[in-house]
Amino acid sequence: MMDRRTFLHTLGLLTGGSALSACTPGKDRRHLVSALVPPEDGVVPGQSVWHATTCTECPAGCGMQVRLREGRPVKAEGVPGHPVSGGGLCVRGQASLWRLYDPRRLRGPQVRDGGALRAATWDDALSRVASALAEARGAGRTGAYLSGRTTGALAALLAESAPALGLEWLPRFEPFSHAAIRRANGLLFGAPEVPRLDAARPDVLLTVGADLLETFVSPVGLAAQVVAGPAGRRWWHAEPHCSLTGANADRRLVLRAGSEPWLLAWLLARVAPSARRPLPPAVVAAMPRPSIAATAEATGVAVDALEALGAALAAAKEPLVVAGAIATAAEGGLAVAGLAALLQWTLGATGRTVDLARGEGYGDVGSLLDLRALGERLERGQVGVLFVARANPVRHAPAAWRLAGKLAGATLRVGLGDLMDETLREMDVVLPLSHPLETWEELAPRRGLRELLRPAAAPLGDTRAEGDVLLELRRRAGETVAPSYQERLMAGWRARYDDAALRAYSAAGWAEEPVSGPPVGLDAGAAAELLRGVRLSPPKPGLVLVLAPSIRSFDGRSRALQLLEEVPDPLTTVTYGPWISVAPGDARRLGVADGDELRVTLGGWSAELPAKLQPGLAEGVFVVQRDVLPSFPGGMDPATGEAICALPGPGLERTGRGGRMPYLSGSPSQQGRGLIPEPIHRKETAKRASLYPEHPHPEHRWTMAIDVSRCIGCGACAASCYVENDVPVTGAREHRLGREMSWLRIEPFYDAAGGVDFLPILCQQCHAAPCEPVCPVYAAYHNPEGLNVQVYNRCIGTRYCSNNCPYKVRRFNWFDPVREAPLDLLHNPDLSARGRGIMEKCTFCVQRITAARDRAKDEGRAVRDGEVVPACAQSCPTTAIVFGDLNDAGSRIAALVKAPGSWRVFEELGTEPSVHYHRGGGEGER
Amino acid sequence: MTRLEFDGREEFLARLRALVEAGTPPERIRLQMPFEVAEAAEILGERPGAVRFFALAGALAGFGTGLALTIYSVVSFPLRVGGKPIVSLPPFLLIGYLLTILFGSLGAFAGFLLLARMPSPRGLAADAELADRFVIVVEGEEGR
Amino acid sequence: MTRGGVGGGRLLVALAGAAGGFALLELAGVADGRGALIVAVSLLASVAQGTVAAAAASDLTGARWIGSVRKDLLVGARLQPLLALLFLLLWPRLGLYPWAAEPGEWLNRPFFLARNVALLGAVALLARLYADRALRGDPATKPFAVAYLFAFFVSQTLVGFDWFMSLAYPWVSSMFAFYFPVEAFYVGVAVAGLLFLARGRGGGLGARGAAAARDVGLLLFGFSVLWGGLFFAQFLLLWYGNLPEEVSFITERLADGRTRALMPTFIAACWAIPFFGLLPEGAKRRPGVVAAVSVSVLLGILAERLLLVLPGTPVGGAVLTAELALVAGAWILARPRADEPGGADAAAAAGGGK
Amino acid sequence: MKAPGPTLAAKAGGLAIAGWVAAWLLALGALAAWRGAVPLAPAQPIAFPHVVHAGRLGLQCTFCHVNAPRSPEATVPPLSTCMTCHETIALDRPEVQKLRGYVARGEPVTWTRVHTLPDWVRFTHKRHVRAGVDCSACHGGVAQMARVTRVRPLTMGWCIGCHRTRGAPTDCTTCHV
Amino acid sequence: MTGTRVGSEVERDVLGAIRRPGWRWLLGLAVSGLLAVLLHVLWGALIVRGLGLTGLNNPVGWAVLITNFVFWVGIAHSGTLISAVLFLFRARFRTSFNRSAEAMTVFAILVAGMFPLIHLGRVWVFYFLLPYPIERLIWPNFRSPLPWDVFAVTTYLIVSVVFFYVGMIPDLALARRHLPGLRGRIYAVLSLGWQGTGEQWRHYARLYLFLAAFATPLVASVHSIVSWDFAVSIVPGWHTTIFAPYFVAGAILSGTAMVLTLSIPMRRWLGLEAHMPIDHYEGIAKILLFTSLLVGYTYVVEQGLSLYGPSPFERDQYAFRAFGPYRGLFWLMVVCNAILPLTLFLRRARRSLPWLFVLGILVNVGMWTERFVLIVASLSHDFDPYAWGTYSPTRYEIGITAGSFGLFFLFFLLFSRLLPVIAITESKQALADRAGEEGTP
Repeated sequence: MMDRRTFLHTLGLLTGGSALSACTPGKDRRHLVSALVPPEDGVVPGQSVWHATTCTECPAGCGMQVRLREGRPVKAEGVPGHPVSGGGLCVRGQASLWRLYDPRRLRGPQVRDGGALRAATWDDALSRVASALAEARGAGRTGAYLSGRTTGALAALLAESAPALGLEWLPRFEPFSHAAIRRANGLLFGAPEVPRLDAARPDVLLTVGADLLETFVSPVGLAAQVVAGPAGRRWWHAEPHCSLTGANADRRLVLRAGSEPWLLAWLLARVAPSARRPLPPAVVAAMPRPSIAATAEATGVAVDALEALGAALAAAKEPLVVAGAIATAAEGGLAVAGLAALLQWTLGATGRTVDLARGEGYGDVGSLLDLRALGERLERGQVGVLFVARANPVRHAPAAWRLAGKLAGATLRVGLGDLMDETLREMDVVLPLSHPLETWEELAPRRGLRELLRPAAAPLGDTRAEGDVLLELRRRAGETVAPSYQERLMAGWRARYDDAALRAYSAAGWAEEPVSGPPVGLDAGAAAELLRGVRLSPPKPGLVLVLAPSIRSFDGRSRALQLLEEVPDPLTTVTYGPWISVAPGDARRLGVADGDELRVTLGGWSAELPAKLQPGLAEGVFVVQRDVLPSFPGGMDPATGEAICALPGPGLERTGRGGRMPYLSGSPSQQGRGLIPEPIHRKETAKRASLYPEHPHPEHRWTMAIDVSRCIGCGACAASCYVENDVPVTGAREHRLGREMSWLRIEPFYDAAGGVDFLPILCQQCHAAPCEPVCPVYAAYHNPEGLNVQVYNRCIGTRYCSNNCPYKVRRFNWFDPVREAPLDLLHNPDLSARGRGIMEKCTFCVQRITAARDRAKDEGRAVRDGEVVPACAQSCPTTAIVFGDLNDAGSRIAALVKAPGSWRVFEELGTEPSVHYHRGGGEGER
Repeated sequence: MTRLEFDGREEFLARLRALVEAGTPPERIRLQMPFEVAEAAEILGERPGAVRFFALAGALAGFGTGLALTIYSVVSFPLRVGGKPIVSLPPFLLIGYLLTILFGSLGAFAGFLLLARMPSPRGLAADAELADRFVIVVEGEEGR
Repeated sequence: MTRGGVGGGRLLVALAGAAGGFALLELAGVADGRGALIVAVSLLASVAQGTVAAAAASDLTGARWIGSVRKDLLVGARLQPLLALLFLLLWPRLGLYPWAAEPGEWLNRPFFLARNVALLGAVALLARLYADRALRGDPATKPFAVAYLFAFFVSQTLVGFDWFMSLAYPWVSSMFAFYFPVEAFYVGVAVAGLLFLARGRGGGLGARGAAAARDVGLLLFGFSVLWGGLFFAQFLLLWYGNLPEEVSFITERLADGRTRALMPTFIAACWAIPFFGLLPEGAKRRPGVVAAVSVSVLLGILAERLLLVLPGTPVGGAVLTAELALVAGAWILARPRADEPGGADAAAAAGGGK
Repeated sequence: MKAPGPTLAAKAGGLAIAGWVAAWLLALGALAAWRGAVPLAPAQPIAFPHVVHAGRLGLQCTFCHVNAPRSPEATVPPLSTCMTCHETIALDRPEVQKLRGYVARGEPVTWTRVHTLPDWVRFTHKRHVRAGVDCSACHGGVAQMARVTRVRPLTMGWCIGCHRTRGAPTDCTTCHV
Repeated sequence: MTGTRVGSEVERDVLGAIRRPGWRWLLGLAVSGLLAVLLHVLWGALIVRGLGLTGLNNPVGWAVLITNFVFWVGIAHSGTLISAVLFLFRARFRTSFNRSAEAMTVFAILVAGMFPLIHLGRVWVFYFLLPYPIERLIWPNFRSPLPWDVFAVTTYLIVSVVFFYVGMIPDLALARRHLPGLRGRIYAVLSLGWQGTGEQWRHYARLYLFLAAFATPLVASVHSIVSWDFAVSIVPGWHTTIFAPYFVAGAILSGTAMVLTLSIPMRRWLGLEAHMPIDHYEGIAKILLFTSLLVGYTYVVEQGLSLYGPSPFERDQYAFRAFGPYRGLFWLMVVCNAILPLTLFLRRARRSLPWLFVLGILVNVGMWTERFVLIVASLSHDFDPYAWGTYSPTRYEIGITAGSFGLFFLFFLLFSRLLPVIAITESKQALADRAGEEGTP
């Protein structure tokens, strides 16, 4: 048993702590400060520390490492080889730092007196809660504790604290509860769980509705797996609208909304006979057998497409069918989930690529059914003190339920959260929670995985960890409990780990434990029962409004973060504000153009949204991202408790209002300009005519290769770039004027067939850059390492370079970039600040190149291949971006550039870019 | 010392021609004219002035300066732009050309001031006379 | 329409002879003659159209220098009908053009031939109309001069775009629209410079002659600057943009030994020699110098035309010389007799406007 | 004929032109002023005599400025470093008493920078110290200074000059962005 | 002085003009003065707040401000053209206009010169543009067209001023005699004590000839260089070799148009009808017609060539101009610059001052639009379709544009009162020549 100090040191508390005692004031150039005591050992002012921790922007629990400078987190990145994420970090993960520094974060407790919430001290707030709890206990009214998905140490604490405080810990509330899937698996296999998928192995993959790349269970990990699929892998995706996942599938089947059961039922009947795991007779007997014609009719999918799909699945060595999200969030969602589960079973996926034993640990998550139950109990006045933590039920409950009103039924309403939202607004006591980067925590996002969270910054406001709140309440209730949540956690670890194990845990930020689950077996009776329950009714004709999840804000919890609005939606390039995606055909019919406002009505519910044309969309389908709606218009599927997200028969009419709308793409098509040459062939490899002499790159020649087949357009790279390079975030007004500042953008190009290609465009670091010679002051020039350098302090702002850049990747500071405190603390000290009138752009994260060279010099060696990783490449969940030194013949980049089919954009202009694009070929290990 | 004044150009020229043919040494003849009369100079057989040499010198100096400046600037701090050679003559010639013209014109102007003795204190004097008519002044012995 | 004073016979002989000679050279299958025709005809076009253009322009601006040689310059008008004829001979040669393989709306054999012949014909006609009036000393010359100049400009533009630029399809340089007319004008003035020498020998130079010669010298000098400017402007933009498609035009010519040699030659002949040769005051006054410069200019233009044609297309030296000889011969034959009207006096009447 | 015109015209004209020119001169003057320099030898909260410590006592620079060889920022020492000696030494000196006052109050000392570079210059002490550049190359003979004074121009031209003579990199990215 | 002597009435009228201010003049001075102030105020705002106040964006990095720069440099061109080129061609009608045209040139360059500064993102470091190595050891990039501009415009300014001044020396000497008191002294000093001796005239003639000889190629090169600001780039619609002659022609077109716009009212209000005869206006009209033909010709060539090659970039760009959101401006420019001037083929139109005046204004509207379309359309529709965008100016840009006109007219109004607006001495000479010719049979 090690002594306390080494113990803490192992956990990095001291380095963390040193970060907390911010030593040198970052940007003050006028003064120097002599602190009283030197910083703890291991900390050198002016040099950064990396902390392994965990991302909490969604329940997936991807690994995240945070870079600390002068005691503040300045960058978040993925943890290579992490079991959940595989090493990437999504756009929301990047934005989690914006949550930390968000100016609108709750800085202190608030208590309602009279009508309004007003600031209060923790003591006031807590004593008020404590007394309310006491009263309730006296009156024999049990309270309720409603929280978002909670795992690991906090779950344990809650489980023990709730009863102690006379509270019932309700099933967790998650808008994306995957209830149907869990229900189906419960019925069929006795395992009410969201299975852990392995999307890397299948050679034939069919996803029905499940948006693997956006919000489904663990998007980053699944994305990494999907792109890593075996050669010749075919991936079908079936859905009524056009999601990012659909756009990236090898083939997208446009399914009439509500016809999913048909497709799956037909497939089951098609593959069951020849399946490697035959179904029991009873099941076979109960199996619905729609004709292919009827199926085609109902689903709107062509017969030959069905044939091809069926044949492929039947013939596949490693087939996988996944249904979820939109597909199960509908009437008959249970049937869809059940059929899918049976397909998984009979195709032999269950137990191989579908792991129920080591599931995603959603067992304790409830559904809208539980929320409705709560509502009823509240109405009946059976609830004492109501806690709502890290959840926004008011926002996500069907609008028709009027949940907000019902909350009044509780004796006291206590909300815990970090940003004011529809639910907290209804509370009597609002307790501000510390950001996960300000507290100690341990999560278990899936069975058998523990993840460490540790403080990276001193709390910016008067906030507390949820655990500390609970402990304090129990203390006030007269219990003797751990002095602090941190102590409690550490006690746990000290008990669990020895020195070495703890070191490993602390270094990695996660630890896996063996999980033994019983091999699942199919309950034939239940299966037959379920199949008999399948109703194959023809889907309702007419328009349909699809409430899609959003890759940028998940279920809406990340919507408050401005960075996520600055980064465009991958498919429409809309940045700020809500919109409704309209198919070009419908647009013509309705006579709307981009930005014209539409009034959408569903029964009594209505909303006004600007329209945005989306070429990939099927006519009659309108898409709204559910998190942008003021309230949830859909209903609930009583069978599963899933929210219904495909709503038939919306009313649509022009309001006559409209105007310029903040979206970034000037054209959805390539206009036949071959940015992505099709078919891809190396265009004329012979040296291009030039009047200039070759110029040497003696030491390095930095080069980037981007695999467009791996790029899924998720925008993680762009977000990462924003944070790494302090790219100004300018807001809706500037975006409407066409003044976005992103150094790296992903251009979606639709082809005639509605397919989408994603082309990441950043500064191409041309070797004969048109932007350089026109700069009158050498602010732009070509350095010996092949970088197209922009010297900000030399720039006088003629904007000539931008005019002459064929890729239009240069960004001009139209105003002084301002960041409202405390966001101004999120600043990369390795970069010089750019004021108004300065042109800025990507330089392959030159600060990282410099840092790597510095490191190499200290260690007296050359820079290694793969040592320099630009922010974009680091975050890319699918490792589509490879960066390196072309002079190093052995490097990966050298191989990729030589690979056949590698091309450069606008090669015919002779700009000789350093960014090479290719489709496939590169194997994406980090 | 005789002073003859004329209103018209033609009679002025006629008289001048007559004077010269009569053998009056040109260097003894001083003229004043309200505007330029090229023939007068011809009659007096004067060579075109030396202004052109100033112009030429200025022009050459300008071209030299232009090339020197541009080439020195890139050699002293070589920076590669757009793959262009460090010493890119085409643009530099342009600078040379412009300075040729600038220095040439200034040279010519300076030359003029020098040769025409301007600014001339005599001319600046309050009572300085300015020809609003043609004047021939023959210095030395009485003209007939 | 009058015979324009000239013994129609001699003119007919000249035209027929030249046409026949060309036809013989081109059609009687002298194998390697392929590029020569374009060069020769384009030169003839510049000479014949340029001289008349020079005359017309000087009539419009009322410049005096033209007087003594005006009549000789207008000979160009008589030779112009030849152009349309000779151009027809290009029909079998159109295979030279890269676009001939896959023709477009603008670049296809019939239209190509049709528009050029038609235009050459039109210019010839206008030239005739103008020349007759000019020689007659008709006071109403100016409208025809203007009309001719306009047609001349368009025609020379087509010479640039169609005859030469499309040899390097899809290479484009819009500058040709100014470059070729200016060159033709340059050629016209150069011819005038030569004529002065000839006249000078014949004692035709009047009292005004010296001054006129100086004016021609000045004009040549001015044109050398203008030409140099246009050339530099074009080169600078290609060099600066360095677009592979554009600079390939230059790199090809740098790669080919013959054309590489021609480059300095024609730049020197069209710019350096005239510029520095005529810079000194006195030089402009000496008909000899002026004539020498004129020759250099004509040779320079010839060199440049070769440069434009050569890399893609072989040019038979013998054929070219022969054809140039024919052009020269035709000119000599078409020259007016001294007693024909249209001398200086008429010029004074027609020209000399404000 | 003595019309008021000419004088009026002249006045108006003179005013307009003079005003225009004046505006430009003012603008340029303001610009020059705005680029004004920082003081060469500012007063410090504690008159720390380098001449005593670095000079007479002969302490190495890195004895106190420990981070110079290992970090971009040399940093000034924490007060605890001073107190290692001044717990016992020279307690009677007024400046030392000031120092002890700060420590007693638990208040950090805020010095005024003498050698400061603009935000857009990325200077790293580590590389320069490890390359064997003597501190005095940029800071002058601090060991002889009672009050630290900036004796080097610290302009880009000055840096480049040294970089050239020492064959150090002169690529812009060495110090900028 | 008596009216008997050749040209003495020119002297009287022109110098007399200096004396009478008149309410129109004062009103004009006030209005243009206010506009000039507005210009500087708005510029101040741009400096303090940032160029975001303009409508500029990504991809349209240049628009109205640069349009104004090109426009005013263009205006500056007629001056030297009329003075130098026509001098070399010995065109008589020059004498009526050369003085005011030269003044116009100088003022236009002053105004034009402000715009590159106004449009800088960080004008407070404009000195990076000047070739001095102080404290940084780093020079401007002479491979960039902008330093060419710096050199071209300053050269042009200096040479024009010299030309303007030299041409005025004898007249200043005259003015000195006509104006008593302080102003007389000032003119005396300005005239450098000119007395018109044979010596002085001889060198003066040479100097003037050389200045003309230098200025003539300068005129061509300055606007060529301005055109290369665009043409050296690779932006479709900018990168085309014809630009130099095209811009020069356009510049002269707009310049002569401005001469008409200014001199026709001046002639009237200063009562100089006698000395600015219609014949001379006809000469100017011919130049205008000629250059307009060249410009129109270029329009045809450019639009035509865009269809010539296989590359989509050029084709789309020129289609975009003619039929895109800027089509209105495009056709306006075609009508004003290439069609309306054709009326000047009619002698009556050439000799009708009202029409010339109107036409002058219309042509300048057209020329301004031309630059705007050329700059904005090309930028808003270049290579990468994703980056396409559109631009529309804001109050600030409009105000600054108006202000630039104010500043220009302010200068010109002052000139029209403070200096002889017609080259007196040359007019005398011209009159004498005419008299001489009529004399000879």
